[in-house]
Amino acid sequence: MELFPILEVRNLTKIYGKPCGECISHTGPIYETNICSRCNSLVACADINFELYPGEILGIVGESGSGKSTVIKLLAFDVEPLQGEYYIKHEKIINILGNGQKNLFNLTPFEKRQIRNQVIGIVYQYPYLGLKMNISAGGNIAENLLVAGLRNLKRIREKVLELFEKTELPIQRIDEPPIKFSGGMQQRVQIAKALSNNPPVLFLDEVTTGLDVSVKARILDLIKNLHHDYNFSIIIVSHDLSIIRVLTHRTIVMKLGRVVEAGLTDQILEDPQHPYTQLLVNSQL
Amino acid sequence: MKGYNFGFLDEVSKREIRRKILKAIAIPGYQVPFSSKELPIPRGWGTGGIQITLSIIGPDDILKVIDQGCDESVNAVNIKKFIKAVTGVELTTDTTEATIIQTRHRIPEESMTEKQILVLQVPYPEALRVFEPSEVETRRMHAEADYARMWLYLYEDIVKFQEISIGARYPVLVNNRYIMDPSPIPRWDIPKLNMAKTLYLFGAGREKRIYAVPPYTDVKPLEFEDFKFRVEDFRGKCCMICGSSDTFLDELIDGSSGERIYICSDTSYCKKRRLVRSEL
Amino acid sequence: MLEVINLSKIFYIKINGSKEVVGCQDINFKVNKGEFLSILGPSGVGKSTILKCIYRTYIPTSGDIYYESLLFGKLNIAKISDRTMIALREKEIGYVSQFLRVIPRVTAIDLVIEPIMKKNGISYKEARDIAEELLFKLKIPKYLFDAYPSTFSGGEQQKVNIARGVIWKPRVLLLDEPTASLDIESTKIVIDLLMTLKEEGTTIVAIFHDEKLASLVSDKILRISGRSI
Amino acid sequence: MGYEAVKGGHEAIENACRLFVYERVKNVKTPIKVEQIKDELYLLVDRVMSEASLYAPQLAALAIKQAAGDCFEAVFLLRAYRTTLPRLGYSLPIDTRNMRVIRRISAAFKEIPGGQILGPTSDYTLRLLDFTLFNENKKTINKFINEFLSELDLDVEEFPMNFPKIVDILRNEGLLVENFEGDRTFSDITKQPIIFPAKRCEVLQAMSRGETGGLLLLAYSNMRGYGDIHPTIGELRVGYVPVYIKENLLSGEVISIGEIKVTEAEIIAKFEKQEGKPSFTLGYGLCFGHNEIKAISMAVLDRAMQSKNPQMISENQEFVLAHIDGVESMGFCNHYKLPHYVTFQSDLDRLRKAQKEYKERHK
Repeated sequence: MELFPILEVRNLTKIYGKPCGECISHTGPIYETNICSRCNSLVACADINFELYPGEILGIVGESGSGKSTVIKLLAFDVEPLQGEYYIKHEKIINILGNGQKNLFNLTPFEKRQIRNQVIGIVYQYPYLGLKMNISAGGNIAENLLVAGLRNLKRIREKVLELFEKTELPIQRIDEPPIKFSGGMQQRVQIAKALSNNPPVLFLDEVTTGLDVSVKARILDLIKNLHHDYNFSIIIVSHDLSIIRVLTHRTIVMKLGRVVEAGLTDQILEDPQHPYTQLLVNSQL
Repeated sequence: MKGYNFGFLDEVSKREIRRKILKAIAIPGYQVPFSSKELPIPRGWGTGGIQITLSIIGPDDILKVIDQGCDESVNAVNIKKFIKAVTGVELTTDTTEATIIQTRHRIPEESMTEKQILVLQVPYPEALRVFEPSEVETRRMHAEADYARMWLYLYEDIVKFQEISIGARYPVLVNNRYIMDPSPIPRWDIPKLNMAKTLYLFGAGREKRIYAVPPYTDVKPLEFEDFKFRVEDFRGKCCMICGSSDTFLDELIDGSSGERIYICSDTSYCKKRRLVRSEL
Repeated sequence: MLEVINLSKIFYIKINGSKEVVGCQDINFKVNKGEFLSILGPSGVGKSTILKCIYRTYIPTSGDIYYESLLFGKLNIAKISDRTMIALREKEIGYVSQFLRVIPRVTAIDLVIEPIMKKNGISYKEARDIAEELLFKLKIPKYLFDAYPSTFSGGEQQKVNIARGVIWKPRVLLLDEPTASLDIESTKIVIDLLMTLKEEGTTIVAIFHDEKLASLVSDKILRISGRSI
Repeated sequence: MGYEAVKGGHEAIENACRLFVYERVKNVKTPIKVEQIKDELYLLVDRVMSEASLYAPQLAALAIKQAAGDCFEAVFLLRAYRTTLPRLGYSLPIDTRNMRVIRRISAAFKEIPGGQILGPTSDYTLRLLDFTLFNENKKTINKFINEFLSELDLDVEEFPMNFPKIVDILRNEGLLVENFEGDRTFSDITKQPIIFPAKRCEVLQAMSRGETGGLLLLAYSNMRGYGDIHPTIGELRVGYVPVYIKENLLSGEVISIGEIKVTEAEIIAKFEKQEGKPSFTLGYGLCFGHNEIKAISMAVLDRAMQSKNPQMISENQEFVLAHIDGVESMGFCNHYKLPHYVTFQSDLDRLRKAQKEYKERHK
């Protein structure tokens, strides 16, 4: 039983605009706003702390504007934080950065890209954020292998086919661009791409939002099966409590850029402590 | 030419270009921005190469200018005329005699020495431009050696055509660091860049970039382990004039018979060989 | 094995003003290894609350829940970290709720396989054999194995739920009215399964509404009468 | 054997150059004087000076003559000449508040302090071909001038020396914000290449020497709907501004070296919420000579490129600046006429191989 986290986040803060220094103390659920009244900056998230354990699925819930997607964007290095620490413990990190704990936010762009490629898989809500819609689906997946330095076409092709099978994509469409695919299939291509270098950590940002109920169920099933096969750790961001309920072990509840509650998922849903969580759970049941 | 400085450009401009050349040599394959003056020759007609040549040329230099391998091509003639007028240097068509060779789209067939400099005219200095239009983005890619999309481009080509569609200006990796556009030379000339004795300078006037491959630098065409780089295939063909079967050939359609015929692209080399043959 | 001391759970509802609801109050009991404890009492008296506190779906308001863990030694469930609780759930403590709540579009057999693979790390083939045998025992028709439980009757769903709870042979099994929606024949099968599990060493805490059934299977019975507000 | 490939040739080239001259003069009875071009085709001269970024009416007129009226070619000639001139120094920034105005209008207000000055413009003419110009001569010209001037009621005393700026009024009321983030230091784009993202001074320099048609095309795309800045012309002024230089670097003594004609456009765009209260935003255009279309297009593009979230090409700084230089674009367009045998041969080789692969796969 692993009791040490694979991923740790400390004091993570992201502010859009020029912060005045008092933004954090003038925003949040207590003030019922995430916009600083003094300087108009948007406090997307502030003082976020959490851990992710090996093999664990962690949910982040909240309404739009809660900052949950910002957290994922920060962890995927898509945007830069104002401050914060970010650690991942894994042999692949040692391969890239050597021994010793390093705050991943302080790495060079080159190192960050290696980590994105080797250690982190990400699936976005909108497929166009994760895929090049006019490049073949196979090529999209191959890109990650090319970043990893694979230069053997036959092996790249084999690996792409394997990922197609794993994610239940039709192999005969491997050379078609994702723009021709259905929404559900586009998400599968994103998932296949995210898995291409066997990352120990996977981020899923609202991956089933906007999909039909039956398509959504099959994607969730796929995620669950893949989680079982690969045993990676997952962070799932969603506003949909039913997804959080069936997939995650633990859940973090965010509102206006702050964590208001964290706990076991069934506890969050059945014995919510914070008034906001109670409201959220009640309005969705 | 009366009323103009030696080498047309003023000394301050020349000094700037020489500084940029030194920087380019120090960072092989890296594109150094330079201010790029207007010349009496249009943008896109070799103004980058001309500015380099004018900045490094001295009265004792011997200049050869070729276009598509040919000393008599319109562009080559024009440029020669201009440089001669503003410097008075000696001109030659013999590759081995020249101290500076300015060229468009070819590297001469004859091997060159440490004492020579080859100046290439470059229309598109950015190898990554084929898939990324933004300069900000391509500069970032170079800075971070983020070349996956270049490889992806090759992968997609092979998937689509079972062949890489890039004919000339085939991308190369210089000194294991920068991906570089070798200018639109045929793939035939790419191996000549690797561990060459000669300094290669690349000038893009319209795009305002200078870059270099210093002597004895590692230059590798991008290739997959199981899909190797290949040069143009002239198997079974030879030059109609000199009989050469180991040079880059121009394909022509014979006016009277309509047949395909081939002749050397490097005209001065072709002439030399013909002479040697006739002497034998 | 499991000792509950002065356990109380009060829900503080903070929507539209605050409200307090008592879940359970001053609960005390002790179960030894391999014992079967039944909880009886009228509905609404907080029986489920006790199980959910032990399973940590509810955070106890006061009191202690001591448990002798194989992994961690003796600990107080009321105080442990979420992470430790997840470990206990995966390796030691099982819980069978009144209703099956799972991802739609996962087949019955895969649902049953899931917990055993999580605990034992055996292959899918091995797990499937064990699961099929169990579903046979529960008299679920074979053609339903690869169907989605959301299309099943209430009784069949409950059997799948119970199969998920017993297949991995947890050290402690918490059951919330496991036989409520079952007919007599099915109830008998389930009780047999539980008795086998108990013989193999599992400690069981179950809620029943049927006193006769409870007295038939239990070593101990905890009666809860009412609660003060 | 005996085949000789046709390749360029010195003589052919020489003849082509001479033919170009011949073509221009072969039917000429009275050659146009450079002076005439300068005076009568002054708008073309202005345009050539502006795009060549050299204020030299005489030389611009010469270039127009030499280029047989091809505007691109004339600009190119003047630019190529410009490059041989040493830069002796920089003038002080010109101040258009001191402009000797010949035309000045605002579309934003009906009445403006100082009044609308329509000045010389073809804007309000009926575009009917004037056949009398076939027979224009010194006599008809003098007649027109005398009549025109005698009918005018000129009161030089009353004519103000300078006019307040409309945008200053908006500025003072706090209706207009100019919130330029980033580097405001000066650099000379003819001395240092632009590195993107470009500084604002570089953006304005590049546009000021941009090709009028190119600027108009991009600005028009924004005006039409590929963009949403919805410009209003706050003020357009044309006139002469004095150019000063610091004569003595130590004492800082400033002298005037003459005046130049410029067109300046200030366009006011849709308001935007920038850090707090919503305000109008400004786009700025200024070019040599009288060229209103260029100044307005430049101002529209200046504003478009300040867009916080560029979506359209006219808002994309790199796109706009990389494609508006006439000398660069015409040169590159023309270079495709140069031989490309080698590259084409290389492409042929690829295509043949790919076709062969295709045939094998689709047997």
